[in-house]
Amino acid sequence: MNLFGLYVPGGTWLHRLGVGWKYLFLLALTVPVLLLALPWPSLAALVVSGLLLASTRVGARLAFALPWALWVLLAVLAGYQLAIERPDLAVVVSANLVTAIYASRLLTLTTPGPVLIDALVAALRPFRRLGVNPERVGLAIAIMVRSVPMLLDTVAQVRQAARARGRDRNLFALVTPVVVRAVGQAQATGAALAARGLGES
Amino acid sequence: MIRLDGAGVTVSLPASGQARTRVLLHPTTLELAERRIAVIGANGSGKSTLLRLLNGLVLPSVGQVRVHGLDTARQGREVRKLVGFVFTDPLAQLVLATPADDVELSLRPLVRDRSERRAQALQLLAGRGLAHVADQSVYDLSGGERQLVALTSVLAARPRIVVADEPTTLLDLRNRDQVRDALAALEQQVVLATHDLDLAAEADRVLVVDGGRILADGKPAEAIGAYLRLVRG
Amino acid sequence: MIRLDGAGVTVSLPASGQARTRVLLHPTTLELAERRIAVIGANGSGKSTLLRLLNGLVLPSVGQVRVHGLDTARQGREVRKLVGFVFTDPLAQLVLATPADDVELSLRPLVRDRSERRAQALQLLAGRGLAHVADQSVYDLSGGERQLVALTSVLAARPRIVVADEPTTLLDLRNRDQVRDALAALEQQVVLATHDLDLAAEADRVLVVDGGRILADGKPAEAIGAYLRLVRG
Amino acid sequence: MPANAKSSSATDLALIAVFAALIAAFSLTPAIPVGPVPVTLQTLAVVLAGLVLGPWRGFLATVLYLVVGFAGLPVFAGGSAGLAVLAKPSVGYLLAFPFGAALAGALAQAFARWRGARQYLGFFLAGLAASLLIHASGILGLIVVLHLDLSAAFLVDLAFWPGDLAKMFAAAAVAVAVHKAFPALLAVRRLVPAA
Ligand SMILES: Nc1ncnc2c1ncn2[C@@H]1O[C@H](COP(=O)(O)OP(=O)(O)OP(=O)(O)O)[C@@H](O)[C@H]1O
Ligand SMILES: Nc1ncnc2c1ncn2[C@@H]1O[C@H](COP(=O)(O)OP(=O)(O)OP(=O)(O)O)[C@@H](O)[C@H]1O
Ligand SMILES: O=C(O)CCCC[C@@H]1SC[C@@H]2NC(=O)N[C@@H]21
Ligand SMILES: [Mg+2]
Ligand SMILES: [Mg+2]
Repeated sequence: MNLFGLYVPGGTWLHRLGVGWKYLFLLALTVPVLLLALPWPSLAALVVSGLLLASTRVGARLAFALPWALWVLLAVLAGYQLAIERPDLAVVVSANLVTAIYASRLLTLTTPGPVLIDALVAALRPFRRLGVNPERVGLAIAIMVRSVPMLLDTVAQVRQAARARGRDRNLFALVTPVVVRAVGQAQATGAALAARGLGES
Repeated sequence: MIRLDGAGVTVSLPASGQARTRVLLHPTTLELAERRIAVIGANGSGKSTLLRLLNGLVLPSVGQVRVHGLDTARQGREVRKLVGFVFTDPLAQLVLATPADDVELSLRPLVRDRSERRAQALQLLAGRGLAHVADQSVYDLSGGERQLVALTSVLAARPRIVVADEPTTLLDLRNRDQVRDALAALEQQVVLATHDLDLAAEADRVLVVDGGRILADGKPAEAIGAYLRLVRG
Repeated sequence: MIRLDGAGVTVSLPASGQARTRVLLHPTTLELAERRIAVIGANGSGKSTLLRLLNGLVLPSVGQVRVHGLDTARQGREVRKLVGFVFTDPLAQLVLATPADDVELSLRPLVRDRSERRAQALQLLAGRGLAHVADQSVYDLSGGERQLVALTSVLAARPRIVVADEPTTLLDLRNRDQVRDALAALEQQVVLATHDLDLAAEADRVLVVDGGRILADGKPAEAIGAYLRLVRG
Repeated sequence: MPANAKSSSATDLALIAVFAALIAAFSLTPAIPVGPVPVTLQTLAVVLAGLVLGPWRGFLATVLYLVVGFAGLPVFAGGSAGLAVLAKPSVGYLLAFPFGAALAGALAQAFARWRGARQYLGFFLAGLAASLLIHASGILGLIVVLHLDLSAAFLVDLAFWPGDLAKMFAAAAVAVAVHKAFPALLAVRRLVPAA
């Protein structure tokens, strides 16, 4: 599992656009239509996000494919709204949902993970006065990103150990050692950070 | 009795993403019948992979591994009842938070009654001089105590073969002797991987693994000699 | 120059819950000035506790620890800049996912400019023959490589003293030699804990710890002799 | 590490980061898409963050998880990401996570001194309270985003209850075991005597 695995390299204008602008697009496409709840604006936002996504040239499947479960969901939701005689809401809800998915893809498909994190840390700078330390947050994110594969590795090891003892069907017996080891690992990492003079406020 | 046969047992990692297919164990045919078998070799040579084949934690990509006639691929659960596995890192192996709880977990399939189970667990721990830490957190044990607890848990399930992956690293001389004696005293067949050449020298048979191949296989003196020549040139 | 003084440095665990107060290090006075110092002793004897005192990861309950005149309790951050600490398990020590990132992390307080930092990190790795793994996941490195990366990260912060807690366990002979040579080549003062008596024998001074007390302290031959008598009776 | 080792802010930072990772890992594992909002192990991890780390660190771990997800790393259920999740039906659940963790943590701290079955019960109740909070907020989100009426939203939410109840039983048991292994985690912090 790779947290940075979504990015599709490319040279289109959206790939080059600053992260801040992409966030603005994202919000502009999703929030107003949520508040307005009118069919035409919702459809317009869907079309615009679709066009923008097409302009990234990441390939139709990656860009537009929706999981089958979502189609079922859309059908049920639309059915419900039609049943209570609100066809306008059927359109609004379905369109907004798909817009939200496409809008987030605009960001994640065209921006490498490390760039996202740098942008986030930069965005935190104004909050320094409120006691937020962007450097520490950046370090925490780096440790978090590194810990996800580590935890999945622990899960695999623990499952092996449990299987070796024939006890692999018990959720509690699987989750407990993962969490216990996560805490042990975190304490070791904390000591290692402190020993290197890092991460102390 | 353990057999690696078919056309020779091979373990390979399938290509995934950018990574290409990688062979962790090249075609190998083996019959392990001696009572004490040691596996030695450099870091990353394939010792752990070989050991994990023996209880079906790793499955052959080609060929078959049979333990007392059972196929590890098809009868994994039964094989794992026969084969107890001691991991290098006892913390990865200890499932519950205290030694008593952990040994009890191993006894569950064997002993129905709860208080009887607890009593047996405490008795087994006491037998290894661990009574005083039975209810302490495994995180507060020293390395040696952890390793002994792990061994106790594995033996509690009464396996017929014990496989141990570097069971004496992190241990001081006394604890190393203790784990070594504990392993030596077992009536079961023991297969262990180790970097401790003194420990390997006590085996009946030593396998030297290098780059996923059995490089030498025989009496301890010859095999260890071959390993030293390999490493120190 | 490291001093444990005051009325003698003591480390004790406060009573918590049912557990009573426990002394991990009994009153100890020490002056560590030699260039190569080894600490040996049984599992749980207090080696790691003693080492962690030296950079303020453990604070004395009584007495003071001074490193080049700085008090570890009151000037912890400054002390940790002087003292580099190499942990047993390199995976616990490497905070970030690739060698280059991790070494860069150590350089952060020293080198402001980002690309300059990257360049220096790569150069330091290259200096230990690790250039080719700089951007690989630390999970894909061999044990010896991991241990060397950890050492490189620690040295990148330019400490004046290097403290290492069992830096060669888990390693094969070749990797052990490699880490040993790397430690031997350092100009800094080195204090290390180890179960490897050959490694201890190379030190200028050896401390034997037992049950939280310094049992012997002197030239390697005598001290190691005392330890062997203790363990093997 | 001895208990009087400097329980430093570096360790707090690492604990927060690792639990944020744990929530991410549990969000990614089995996302079963039933209905508008997927069934995940997220609530198990969120409540555990509170029960294990206490209110403040539990809250921060969950906030870190959300912030990283908002920034665009695929850590939400089914690997989705970005601020656009604010427009998704699960938004109410998601935004309540930090407060759920904090609530569970605050109650757990109160029960931490209890032992055995009483501690288990206390942790279970703490998890239950957190779940109620998360579900209430989740219902609100369903109403806003999907324009459901209260009863319809309630029915959708009801589908999660059996699973979430089971998760709270598991969370309490796991938390008891973790505190057995690390008795000092929820203890009220004392200053280490300097000399
Ligand atoms: N799941 C896996 N994915 C990728 N590579 C793996 C996996 N498991 C093992 N390997 C690789 O297989 C090779 C053999 O590993 P193995 O763990 O068997 O070595 P070892 O001899 O036990 O080494 P050590 O002495 O360090 O324990 C190594 O190169 C290792 O990186
Ligand atoms: N967090 C803790 N809580 C309680 N006791 C602890 C804790 N950490 C260490 N101890 C105890 O302190 C004593 C000294 O431990 P220390 O880690 O210093 O030993 P060591 O000599 O380094 O042993 P090893 O060779 O196994 O690494 C041991 O009895 C150990 O059980
Ligand atoms: O999109 C997300 O990441 C949020 C998913 C929220 C899932 C909620 S949490 C409470 C309830 N229980 C579940 O198993 N799923 C929902
Ligand atoms: Mg191995
Ligand atoms: Mg130690």
